[in-house]
Amino acid sequence: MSETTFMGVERAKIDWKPTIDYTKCDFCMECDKFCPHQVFEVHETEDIKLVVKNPTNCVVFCRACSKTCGPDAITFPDKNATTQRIKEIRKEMESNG
Amino acid sequence: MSELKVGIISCSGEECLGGTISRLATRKVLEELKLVATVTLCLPLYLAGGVEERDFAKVFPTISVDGCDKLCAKRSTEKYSGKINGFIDVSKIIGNETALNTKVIRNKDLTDEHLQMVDQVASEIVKTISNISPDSYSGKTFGGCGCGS
Amino acid sequence: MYKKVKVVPCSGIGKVFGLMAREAVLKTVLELCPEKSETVCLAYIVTGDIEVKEKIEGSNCITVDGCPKMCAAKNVSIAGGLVIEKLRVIDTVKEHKGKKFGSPTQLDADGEVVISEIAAKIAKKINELN
Amino acid sequence: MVENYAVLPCNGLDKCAGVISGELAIKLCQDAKNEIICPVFYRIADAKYNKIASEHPLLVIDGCQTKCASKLAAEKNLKISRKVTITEEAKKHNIELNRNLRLNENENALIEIILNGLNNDTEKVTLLSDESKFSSDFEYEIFQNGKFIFRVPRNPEVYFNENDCWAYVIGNRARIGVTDFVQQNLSDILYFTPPEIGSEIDQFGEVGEIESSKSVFELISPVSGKVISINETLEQKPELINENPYELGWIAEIELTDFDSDKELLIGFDKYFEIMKKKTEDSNV
Repeated sequence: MSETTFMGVERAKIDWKPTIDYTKCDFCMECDKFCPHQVFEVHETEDIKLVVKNPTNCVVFCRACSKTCGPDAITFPDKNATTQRIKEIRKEMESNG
Repeated sequence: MSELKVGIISCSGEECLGGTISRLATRKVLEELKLVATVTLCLPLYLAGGVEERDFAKVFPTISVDGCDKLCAKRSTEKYSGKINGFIDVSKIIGNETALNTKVIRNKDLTDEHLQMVDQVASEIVKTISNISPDSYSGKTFGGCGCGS
Repeated sequence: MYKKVKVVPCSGIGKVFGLMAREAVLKTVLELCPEKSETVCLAYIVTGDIEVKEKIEGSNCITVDGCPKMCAAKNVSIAGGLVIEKLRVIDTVKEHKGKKFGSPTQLDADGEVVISEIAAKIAKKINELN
Repeated sequence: MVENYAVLPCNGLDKCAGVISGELAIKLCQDAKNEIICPVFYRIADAKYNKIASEHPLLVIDGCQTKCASKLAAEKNLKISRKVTITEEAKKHNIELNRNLRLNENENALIEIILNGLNNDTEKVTLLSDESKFSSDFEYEIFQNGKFIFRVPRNPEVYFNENDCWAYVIGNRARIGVTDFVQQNLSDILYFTPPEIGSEIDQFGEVGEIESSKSVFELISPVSGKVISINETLEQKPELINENPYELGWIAEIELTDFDSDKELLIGFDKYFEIMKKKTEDSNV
């Protein structure tokens, strides 16, 4: 159910997704339980039990999953940089007609 | 048919066993059987004037499920939303004596026997839904809200 | 003859809070105060049938609503009941942040904890009356 | 507490009471979050203080019965929310003011008494949100999914981001909140964590949190600016967000810093209505 665009920009062009720091992650899976958009995927039988499976499902500017993370293992890109980037892409789109 | 929705309005009465069975059977249809897109309408909210519940029952086919022959859910649905498209009287299915048993049971104390009654009533609800005439659906879309869809 | 206090839950079917109201009331009238209280079907109250009217009119009533829409409280007072206490499940739920209480069909262990607290509040009110 | 007021003292320099008014104003602005208006500079520089005065309730401090500060406020068409007259206060508390212009024990004591009085009076402090400014006669467009009703206000002053938050913009202020999509998804909202008053928020920064037994939703601010007020009623009655997230259920008010730029990444009714509809169909609330 991912939205294909965000603010008129193709979602795939926007770098916004959680990044898991595996040196901190304890695989409690709280983030996965929280996120309704199936951004994460659980691999029970593997060493790395949690991966960011669908980065483009992640709602741009949403950071809510990181709040559920006890060990603080989830980070997001810089919001202002992302905002700027979206504006730039929109300008490019405009000038390309 | 996936677009079609049916409302179920159940009595949930607390004074006798029939209410408990109605409620559980309705939830069962909604949660487990999922044969059609069913929507449970909240009877108390419906009675208190909830616009969402009343409008739904006016637009979509709706059936009632009552625990005893007082048929409170059926009567109130007819009163506020017009005709209903089917009704179930649980006391007719599990027997008057059982349904009117005033020794109401809390959910945690339900026995296998009770759960069988729930199954029986749930399949009756499904049967009632499948008997709804296709005409009841015609023209029943949410175009009337002015949104232009 | 002493008239039993009527304890009326909303029993809303769409959310766990409705089931919690219902279970808290059943616990009160079946286990905690069977001598002093009884429940009445909300849907029956609304029909306005003479039998139920006689039961409710002028009687002390305690309503237990799942959500802030207060369906039970509204309907009981319209029917002429003297609502001496309006309880809301969510008020007790708020004291249990982050817990899961179950579904509209079945309560979890934490749901049972909360309904016991609500039942205790109802019972306290009933016992204060006499 | 007296907070978020614009404080206009007479600041008269030739009478003790005038000097006290100046000192009281300085105290109010140094120790609490109030903004001072210099009466002298106001006469020649409207722009600077008109902005402050339009955004804050006004506290006027007159030294004596000539009431120069009140007159100045009237001249500038300002609505006075609270008023203090130093000579009246002195009389009320039986304090005799000295004749020279230096503040001594008596004068300082009077300042403390007045400050305490102002700070203990909580009644008018919440006057920060100018209700009349944000009228709530929205015209809604509605759609239904199952039995659930979703509304979106049509008013052109209401902007949305794609994170389901709205901003109702009047002048350099915005009221913000969540849309029906959020409240229907969360169901009964039980907790409200407001943003901190005075905090600076970036566009798309977090601006509070609401929580039901189903989930938590972090508000993503449609606009950048400073939080100047929150909807305190929600702390007791978060269910107002379920009742109507656009009117009684508003979350906070923001003093805008760069709305022209924010606007580039906001959408109006037409677009948001379509987006919300699609989201609703996808998520099957």
